[in-house]
Amino acid sequence: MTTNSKDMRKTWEKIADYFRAHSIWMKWYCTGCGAIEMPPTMTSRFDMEQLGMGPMATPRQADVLLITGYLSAKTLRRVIYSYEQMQDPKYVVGFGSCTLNGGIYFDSYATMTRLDHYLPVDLYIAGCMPRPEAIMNAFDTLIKMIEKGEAKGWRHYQENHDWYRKNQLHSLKEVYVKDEFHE
Amino acid sequence: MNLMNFVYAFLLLLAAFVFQTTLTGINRKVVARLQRRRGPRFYQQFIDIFKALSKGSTTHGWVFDFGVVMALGGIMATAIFIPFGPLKAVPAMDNIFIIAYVLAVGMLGMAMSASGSGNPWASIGVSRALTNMLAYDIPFMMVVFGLIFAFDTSSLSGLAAIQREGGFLGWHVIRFPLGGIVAMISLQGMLGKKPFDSFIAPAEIASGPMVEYGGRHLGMLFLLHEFSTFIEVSLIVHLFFGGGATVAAFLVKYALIYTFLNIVSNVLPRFKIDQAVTFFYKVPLALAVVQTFLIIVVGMGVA
Amino acid sequence: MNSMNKLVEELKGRFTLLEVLLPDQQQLIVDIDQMHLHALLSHLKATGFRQLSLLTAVDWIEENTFQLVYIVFNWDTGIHVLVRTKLPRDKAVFRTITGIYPGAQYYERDVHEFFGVAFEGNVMSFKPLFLELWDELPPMRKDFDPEAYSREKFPERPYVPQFVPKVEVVE
Amino acid sequence: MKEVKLFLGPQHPGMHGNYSAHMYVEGDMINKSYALPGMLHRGFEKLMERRHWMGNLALIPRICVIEPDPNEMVYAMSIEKLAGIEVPERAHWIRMIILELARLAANLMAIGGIGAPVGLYTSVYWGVADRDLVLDIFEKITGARVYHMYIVPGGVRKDLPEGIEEEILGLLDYIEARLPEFYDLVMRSPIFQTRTRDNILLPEEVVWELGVTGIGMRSAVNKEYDIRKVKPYARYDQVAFSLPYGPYSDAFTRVDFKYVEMAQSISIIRQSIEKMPKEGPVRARIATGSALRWRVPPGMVYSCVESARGEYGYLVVSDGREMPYRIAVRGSSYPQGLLGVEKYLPGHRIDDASLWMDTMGVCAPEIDR
Repeated sequence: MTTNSKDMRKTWEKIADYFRAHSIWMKWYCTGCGAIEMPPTMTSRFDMEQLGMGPMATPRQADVLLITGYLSAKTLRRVIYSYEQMQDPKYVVGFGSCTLNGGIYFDSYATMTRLDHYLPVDLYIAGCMPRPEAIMNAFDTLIKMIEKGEAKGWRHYQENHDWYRKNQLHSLKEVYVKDEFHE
Repeated sequence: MNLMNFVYAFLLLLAAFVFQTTLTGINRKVVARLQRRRGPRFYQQFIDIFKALSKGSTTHGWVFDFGVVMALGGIMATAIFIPFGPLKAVPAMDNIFIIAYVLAVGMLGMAMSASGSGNPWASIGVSRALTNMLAYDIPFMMVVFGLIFAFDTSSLSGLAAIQREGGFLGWHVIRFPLGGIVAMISLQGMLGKKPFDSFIAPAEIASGPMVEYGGRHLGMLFLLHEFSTFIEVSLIVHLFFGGGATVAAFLVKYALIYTFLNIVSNVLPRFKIDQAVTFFYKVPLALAVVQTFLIIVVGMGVA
Repeated sequence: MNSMNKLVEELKGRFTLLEVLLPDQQQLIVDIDQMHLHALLSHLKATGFRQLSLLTAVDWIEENTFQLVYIVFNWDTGIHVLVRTKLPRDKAVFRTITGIYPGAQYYERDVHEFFGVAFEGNVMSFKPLFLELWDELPPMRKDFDPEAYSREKFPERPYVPQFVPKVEVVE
Repeated sequence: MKEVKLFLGPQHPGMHGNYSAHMYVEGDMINKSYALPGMLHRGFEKLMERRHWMGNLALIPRICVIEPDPNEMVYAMSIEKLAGIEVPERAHWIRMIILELARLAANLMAIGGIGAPVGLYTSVYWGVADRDLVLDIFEKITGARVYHMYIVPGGVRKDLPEGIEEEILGLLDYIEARLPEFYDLVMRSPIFQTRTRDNILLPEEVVWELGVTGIGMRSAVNKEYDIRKVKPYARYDQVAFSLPYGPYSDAFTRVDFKYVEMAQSISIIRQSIEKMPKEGPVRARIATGSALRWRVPPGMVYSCVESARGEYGYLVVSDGREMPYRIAVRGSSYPQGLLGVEKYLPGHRIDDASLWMDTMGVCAPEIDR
């Protein structure tokens, strides 16, 4: 992501960013195995709520979209759909090596090999799968990024929408979901 | 009614908001301890609300937008009528009927807005919320009518003052224990706490009416929730727990009741909506009938 | 072991089996031609093999055939029977067994999607199930190359050595 | 009233995992429903044909994320059958301990997780946190929390670490002490009982029609139908355990049985630790040369184990080369997850849809593969 080294934000934006950083509601889209390490992160042992993070029921309410693992083409359509439903500012976190470079499924006909080709990823967490400690650490980094105004993926998506859309169409042929076909 | 009233009302509203939001934050911490974890900071709820208000949001038509504003306005207007302990912004207007009517404006606005989003989950949520309202309101209102009949007043502060005459034992929850139980159960329903939260059940209908709200709209909804919680808990404090001779007494009672309900709600699963209605029409309604009978015919606890 | 021998004898007596294998004490593999497969399965179901554990196919590309494998299970004796039959690869059409094992409906749809074997009589099986907007050969066929497909469809991340951050030595 | 189409999933909070059910709803009743799988499809069966026999070890546990060890076990069993490998005695017992710990972890997640569809979040918080303690044991034994790659063809990857037996026994005591608390919180709750008793029935005919296995089957057909009993693998024939079964399967019984199963798992682990040989090899030497060039004799074999949700099996075909020719996976929740959703979810209320998914044990990754 391109980031401006100089802080160009206005004062009220800085205040807003403070609030945004310390209250992150996540849309936890269980796209893959990484989802199994989310419950321990959320629940009593690691307790994500200390950081002010919590799960939300629908994409409209959420601030951060967690892509927890490999993405099949079928899921990617729905992920894009969910991402576009979210309200600005919004952030994307990619979990595990599958979102980074395809990971163990690099030669699979069904899964993506890199997520930032289709969605603006603010932060990647390496590992297969990332441990809860790594996830907590990553969220800490995300909070700092938002506070400093560096997590600008959503703006990048708006400005380079054509590029993203071109990539999405190349891989998916059709982005919007028509679910009736299989019934 | 003059300018001072409005300033006073505004300050009371602000106090109510700060108090209730802090209390919600503390309660999140209490619940976290129940669930064996540390929990968020106590001011987390403020950050959440301001964050939501700082975000952008999409509209789903003017009904959607107008409904939220109407709901928030209606609820805030109701909150003005609620006595804040001994303090009252608009004297002589703390009548239960007025509160019930103005409260309905807020509820309707909410229902209108949620249906205006066009999402089927929201419509299901709204219909469940209204069903739920019907279920808890009948036993609750029955008990309240009993009280009004017994003491010839429908003013909240009036009812509270009557209770305070007898000290601790004069509280209606002691004098009319059945009514007190009904009121507490109904309050659980009013607050939308488990087991009566099927209208926002995330696992069933994806948070129901709130499904399409995001950003500013959701922030307003959170504000609305804080105010309506304030109204509902205050109602019970005034009706059954002797109100407050001082602001501090009022707030302590309020906090204890709210925390108690919150803890109860976190060790219970939720009813399905039909089961909730059946439950309300079985246990609380029966208790309410008995209580009203005792008040009106026997006159027990009135003298 | 006794019940296994009895089963083998019985099946041999009733059906013309192409081949019988015993890979395991409680497992039996029988090969049968397409015509008699339904009769065999009905018989098995009537004699205690009430559960269809799996229906799948194997692509023997060198022989130019698909081999359908029906795995049925008898919970009382703990015997799995693998009923196999072969289909020509260029005319991969077979008849459904949903009349015998209703649970086969989705397995057939699965096999149709991944191998392109058509099951007559199971209308649902012609619809896609796992894949969406699939435009290539059925992916489980041996002549389908997933890596080439993946390369073409999903661009890979170019390897940039500078991307690896330099480790700072903390003193 | 108008019929509305609703989506339960893929990212509905009531759905576990990336799975979807389309429901046509009239009022609160579901009239029609269809499962939409495939969101987790990774093409495993194809990928396994492209990896070496030993290279597949990294791939197989990833098929089912909730309980990965049965995958490793069936894969190892299949290869051992095809290649005729004798597994050392101690390895059998270690495998049993691992499998039962995995079942324990999956069941803890399930009995805690049942709180999510009914709204009792406290039990979710407790259950997942207690499951984490099992994962700690796994980490000590295998070095990984979730995907262990520990059960390999010919035995297990390495011996148990020093003193792990006491830790396992300590954990079992802890879990045993915690179970009554869970029972009081969830099962004794009158509201939970009103929601689950006589609800979401699974009659015997349906079990046979769909091919449901595991707890669903045992609770409906009144027989102890469990692969561990019917065709014992490892050393399950040498430990004493009895599984719950009954003639009437509703949501409550199925959850209730999980508690009994957990008690049985605990007892099996205790017996295994007691009975297993204290010393000895844990891995048979299978190949003389490089493991990558290792070939498995040609043949076809189906092997299965009992996972927490039922019969879990692999059909392994080898043509004598360095890579498997074909591996087909039978996910245990395949029948109820696809045909079950289509045929038997209709007729329930939308309140119960997510409870249906939970108590039937629908696990998306093993269906999609």
